Amino acid sequence: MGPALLQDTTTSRMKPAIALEGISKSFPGVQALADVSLSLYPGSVTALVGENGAGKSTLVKILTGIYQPDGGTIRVDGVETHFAAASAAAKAGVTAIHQETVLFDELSVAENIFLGHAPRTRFGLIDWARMNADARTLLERVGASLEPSIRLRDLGIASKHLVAIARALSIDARVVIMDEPTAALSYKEIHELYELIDRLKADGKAILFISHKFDEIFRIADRYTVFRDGRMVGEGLIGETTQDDLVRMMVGRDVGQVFPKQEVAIGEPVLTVSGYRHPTEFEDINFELRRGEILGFYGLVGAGRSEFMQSLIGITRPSAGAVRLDGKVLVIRSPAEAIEAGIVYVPEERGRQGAIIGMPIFQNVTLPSLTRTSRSGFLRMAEEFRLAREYTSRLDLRAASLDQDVGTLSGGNQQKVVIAKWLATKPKVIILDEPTKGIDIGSKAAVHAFMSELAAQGLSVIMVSSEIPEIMGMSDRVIVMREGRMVGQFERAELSAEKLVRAAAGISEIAP
Amino acid sequence: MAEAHVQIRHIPDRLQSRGSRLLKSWESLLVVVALLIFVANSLASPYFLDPWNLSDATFNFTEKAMIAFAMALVIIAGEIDLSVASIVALTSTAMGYAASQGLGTPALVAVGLAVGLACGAVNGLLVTRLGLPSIVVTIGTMSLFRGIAFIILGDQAFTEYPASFAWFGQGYVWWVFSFEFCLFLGFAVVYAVILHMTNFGRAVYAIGNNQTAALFSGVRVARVKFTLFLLTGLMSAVASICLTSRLGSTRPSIALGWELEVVTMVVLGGVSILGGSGTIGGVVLAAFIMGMVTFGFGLLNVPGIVMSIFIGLLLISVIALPILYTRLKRRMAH
Amino acid sequence: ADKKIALVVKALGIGFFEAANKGAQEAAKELGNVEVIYTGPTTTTAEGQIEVINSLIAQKVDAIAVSANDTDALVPALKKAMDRGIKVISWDSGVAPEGRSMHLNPSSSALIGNMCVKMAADHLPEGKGDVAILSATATSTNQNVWIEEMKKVLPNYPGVNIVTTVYGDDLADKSYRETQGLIQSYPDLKAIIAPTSVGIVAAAQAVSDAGKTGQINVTGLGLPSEMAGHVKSGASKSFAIWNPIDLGYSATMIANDLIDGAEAKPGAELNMGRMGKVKLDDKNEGAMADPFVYDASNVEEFAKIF
Amino acid sequence: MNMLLKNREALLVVAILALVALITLRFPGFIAPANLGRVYNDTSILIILALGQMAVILTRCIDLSMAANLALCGMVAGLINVAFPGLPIPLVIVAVVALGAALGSINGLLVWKLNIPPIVVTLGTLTIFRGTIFLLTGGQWINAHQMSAAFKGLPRADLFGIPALSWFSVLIVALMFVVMTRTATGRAFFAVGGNPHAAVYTGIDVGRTRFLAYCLSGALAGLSGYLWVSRYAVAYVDIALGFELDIIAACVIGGISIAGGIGSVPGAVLGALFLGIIKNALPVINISPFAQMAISGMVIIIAVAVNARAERRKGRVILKKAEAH
Ligand SMILES: Nc1ncnc2c1ncn2[C@@H]1O[C@H](COP(=O)(O)OP(=O)(O)OP(=O)(O)O)[C@@H](O)[C@H]1O
Ligand SMILES: Nc1ncnc2c1ncn2[C@@H]1O[C@H](COP(=O)(O)OP(=O)(O)OP(=O)(O)O)[C@@H](O)[C@H]1O
Ligand SMILES: [Mg+2]
Ligand SMILES: [Mg+2]
Repeated sequence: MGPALLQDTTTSRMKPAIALEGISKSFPGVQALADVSLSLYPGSVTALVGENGAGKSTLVKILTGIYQPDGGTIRVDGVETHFAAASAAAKAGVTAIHQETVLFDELSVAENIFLGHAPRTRFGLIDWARMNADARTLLERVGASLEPSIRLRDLGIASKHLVAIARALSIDARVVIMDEPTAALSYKEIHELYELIDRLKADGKAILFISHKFDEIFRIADRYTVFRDGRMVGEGLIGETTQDDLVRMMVGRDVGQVFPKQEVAIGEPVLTVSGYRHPTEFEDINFELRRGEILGFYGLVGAGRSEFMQSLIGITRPSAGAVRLDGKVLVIRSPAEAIEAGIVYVPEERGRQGAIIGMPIFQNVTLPSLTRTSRSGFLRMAEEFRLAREYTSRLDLRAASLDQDVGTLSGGNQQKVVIAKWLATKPKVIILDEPTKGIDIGSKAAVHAFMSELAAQGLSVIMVSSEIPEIMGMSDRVIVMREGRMVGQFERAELSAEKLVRAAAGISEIAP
Repeated sequence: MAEAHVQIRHIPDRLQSRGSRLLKSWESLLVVVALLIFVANSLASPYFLDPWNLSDATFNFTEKAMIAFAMALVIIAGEIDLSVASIVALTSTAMGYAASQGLGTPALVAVGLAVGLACGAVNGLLVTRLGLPSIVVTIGTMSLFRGIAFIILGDQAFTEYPASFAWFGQGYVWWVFSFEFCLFLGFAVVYAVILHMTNFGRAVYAIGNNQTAALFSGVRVARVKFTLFLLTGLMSAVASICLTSRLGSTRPSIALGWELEVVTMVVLGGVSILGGSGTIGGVVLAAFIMGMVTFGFGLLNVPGIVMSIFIGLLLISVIALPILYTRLKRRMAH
Repeated sequence: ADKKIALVVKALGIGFFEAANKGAQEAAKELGNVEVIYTGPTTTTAEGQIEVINSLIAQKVDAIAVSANDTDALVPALKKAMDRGIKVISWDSGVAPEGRSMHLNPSSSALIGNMCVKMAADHLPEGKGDVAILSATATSTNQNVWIEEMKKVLPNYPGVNIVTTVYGDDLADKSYRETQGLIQSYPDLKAIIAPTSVGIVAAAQAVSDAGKTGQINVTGLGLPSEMAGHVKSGASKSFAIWNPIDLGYSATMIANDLIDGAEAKPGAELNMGRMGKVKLDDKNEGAMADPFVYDASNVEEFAKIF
Repeated sequence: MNMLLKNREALLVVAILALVALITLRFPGFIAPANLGRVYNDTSILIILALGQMAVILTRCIDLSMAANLALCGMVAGLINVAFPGLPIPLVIVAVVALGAALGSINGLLVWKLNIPPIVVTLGTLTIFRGTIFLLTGGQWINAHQMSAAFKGLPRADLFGIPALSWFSVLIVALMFVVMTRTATGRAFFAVGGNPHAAVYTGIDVGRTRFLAYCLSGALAGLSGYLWVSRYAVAYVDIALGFELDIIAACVIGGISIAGGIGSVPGAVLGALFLGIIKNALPVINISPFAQMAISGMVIIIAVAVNARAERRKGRVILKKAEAH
């Protein structure tokens, strides 16, 4: 199916505030954007949808002058423009709330909002008093009652996001871009954001809204654009499409076949966690994980799932609670001990905690298994290559050679190396934290298939995920966490998206 | 899942042979530089190509190079130890004190090594237990260790060493090969094996490239780092034994400024100051280069400070030139 | 071929040693067949001197005349030089006897020690008061010997009360700060003896900066060219020094004499050219000449020379 | 008390007061205003240098070449004075400040354009700058009698009972305070060190900001070069040898994080003063000069340990209940 034809009468008569034509951008090994065109109109919200890695954030970075495109043109009010740096885009009236919060922990809230364009006194010096006052006004506009002078590091993730939004509004922009602005916000804050967007629209701003949540796209967007693998594959009016159509455009096939979950007979309990608590991060965690089971952990970003999982492998120390593996009590003080005991954790932040960029693929894979591949402390390269080949080929890794630096691989392939690395330790229990975050659909399927296969072989799997379809497609059972506590448990049979979302968001919080 | 429908693509172990990789490496560049300096020296001074002179020249770098081996590991692991020269001074003072109490040579060596290890342990504990940045910790212990030597010795010197102690710094194993030089070669082999052929060495690289991921992968990061600081302490003690024996006396000011020379040697040897890469072979070559530069200039009676300008320029240019070269190549390609 | 004599100094660039080099070149010209290699480390460290000595051994010089940064640390290197047939003498600041065949003192240590104390005593008001010593590095051989000699003659000067010895490490700023410390800690301080050319200038500067000119007299060993201003301002009433040109000259002459076959043994007399002969004592040491005192009457004249 | 522990500068003030009190117990004269003035005057150069180093450290870099830069600029100031004794001193100062900035810009360019790690760059230029002095002079000293009276007199000149040297540092402190808190460049130093990645998003050129920090530290080193040489009335190759470590120590004691992004002008000034007081006090309270080094070392270690404790993250608070506390 080709791009939907543009039939909107109101916007087609208007001149776009900003128009991209034939934009391309490639990174080593990845064509992130290929010949993409997109126009944003004043007073209109355009939703940009696409799978992970489709190129959405890359487009945002080009629009805001952080990346320079390899080819194509940007027109602002019809005038061809070149954004050499972020400051140039800001000057042209383009502002963005980026996907990652790009703020400064050590600076004050006010300064985070105004860095780079702070109000000046007559002598050209920064006017702190006015800056604080202006910041207060802006924060009120986004519905955050924060003291402008406190340091950002003392805020929670949601407040930080609100600061980022306030920063975007501090520039008197004609184009406002929001890259997954609601990912870390709670229900109440999300609704305030919707209202803010409505106001911006009324002010005649052109808005680009990126989100994976279809309900909010249908709530606020006027138009949509769909990306797949760096190409624009469809655009049109929201009123003239359906959720199913959008998904089909995004994925390029029907969704049913995506999760290859095998039916497995669930065995006896393997891992028992009881009374786990931590003074500030989580409390009252009790559950059992059984042989062959895939146990899903669902929650909103910041719910404390990762913190809890990391306490299981000795990164953070719980203040109370016990873990039993095969009935025996375990005390784990470091990941090394966890690996020895047979519990492994595939971390969520691939770049920081998972892959060791700068080292070859095979050394990455064998690092936790060195005691097995070496003899009395001396390395045996042949043995390492054997182990690395065994596990990477089962995950269908695509690479030129095994002694290639993992940093040169695409994100999905890096993730496969990371998963292979922990599987190679032959664990009893594997904890996967956001295992398919940021990887493409094909790799995702490979990971899911392998996960399923492992469970069938009797391995017990914990899967932390914030993606409802993944949680619903892969889990035998789901535990929902909110604010450091378990707030719900569902068997596969009783799973529904609504139940999960309600539990994760805290039903009582939802306004009628 | 059956292998039947997953098409297995074969990924080769290596694309380049080890040989061709070696040819393109930093070490080959250093070999070229070393050869150039060797030829230049032979042309510049008739005294250069004399086995005894060359043997004497090795004393210019062997002690520093032995410290550099351990320092290379520390830097590859993403840390730094600026207190090494002060450890040399403190261990020498401790040995001097022990000698003044009438201890024999074996006991002196034991005292020296023990004090070196203790200093290393102090650094290691401050870095791993309190989680302080090593650059600051070792700037502090650099003053502290030498300061203790000053408190003990003041304006005095220890000069009464047993006669047999002189062998470490002045003895010859065979013909022109001094004990120090042989020790240097021995340690080069030992450190090359540790770094390139053991699990421990692999852990050092992993920590230097990504400390957090290494921890998650089951590397005992704190333990490895602590061991590395013990090693620099130990090697400083070994260097101190050689130096003290060579000088036959101890003053608190010995080995002043060595820390920067050692770090220069390591960086010149291709170890990334940001951690994560480097080889012992490179450090050995850098030691020879620095030794030959000092000796060559010395034969021409060029003041030491001019040599250090040369080393400084060498340091910056060997790092800058490859960067400029790749940039130029990219520009030509466009 | 030419005889090669190396004049190794504590550090390059110090006025005193530059002057000594002038003398050495004078001697070389006089002898005709001698080449003087003037060298030394750039900082006053023993290790630096050892590297220099190693390269001199490699160049097969005929003699090394060294002013040592450390009495003991140079011994092994110098021994090696002697083993390879190089004549080794020390001058100015000495090396332990095993490391050299003779040592040339610029003057006799006893005379210098006495002179320093006498210069301080001469200008004490009412003939008595507190006196402090500002030395170079704590490890400097000649400084320590002179200070020892000063202490020996104290009974002859009952008015002189030595309160402390501090170390300026031959660094201008450290000497300056140490002097400031002295001025504060000893309100009754009447004189500072600095038997070092770097220290004496810094001390005089600190005294005049503190407004104590006339109250505290800075004396000791210094170069006329560097001290002329302070004598004029009154911060220093008098100071002493031997002629460094003569010292470099004599060291070169002695080295040449040894190359030519003279033997350095107790009682021997070695040739110092225009400076006469030096007689060695039982430790193979000899003194060149008496220290010479400079004050307002003659300092200007000598300031032009060194 | 808790508040105090949280505020690094307040903690340092308390530490300094305690230190002065302790010294005064042993040597009552120390507290005399004239003496404190002298101590401040003596620390002035360290303060100026620490402020320059602070700018560099804030951007996640380090400048090991500051002392060598100082020595070179000081020597050049001396040489200019010897060659043109009549040249007005302000011109000499302008010349060496410019020279210092130019030397700093070499560091900055290597870091910015070639991406060489700062520690390697400044380790190299450290030896090159010092060597250059030797090449310029052949190792010769410039002594007091060769300098003009005006040249030597300026830092000693008395203004309202306080030497001009102290005024120089007061002026620089004020200037740096304004630069660091009220100008875009000053704030960029914090941003670049705090989060280089985010700085790019904010439209700040990370490399250029680092370059500017090096120029600033170079300029201050140049100024210090003149001050040092004129104050001690001597110039030679090795002046301020090893002083770079004192400068960094002052910054560390003053709570400037070596990882960048954290620090303040008052912190750097207090850190320098703390070191200065110790250096000045030890000789007068009869602590052996030989103990001085060990004591400085201890102070540095304790200071980093205390600062690190103050900085240690409490960790994110997820539990709502815990957040209330
Ligand atoms: N700096 C970079 N270097 C290399 N590759 C990159 C870089 N930035 C993005 N990519 C790659 O470009 C592609 C597009 O990434 P982009 O972040 O734009 O995706 P996205 O649509 O925003 O995904 P998500 O929904 O996960 O945010 C991905 O394959 C990604 O790995
Ligand atoms: N206060 C905060 N400041 C900065 N980043 C935060 C904050 N809170 C959470 N984050 C980031 O948000 C992400 C998710 O947080 P966390 O891992 O604690 O929660 P989780 O329940 O495991 O969520 P996830 O669904 O992402 O796994 C992490 O990358 C974390 O760094
Ligand atoms: Mg994105
Ligand atoms: Mg998480």
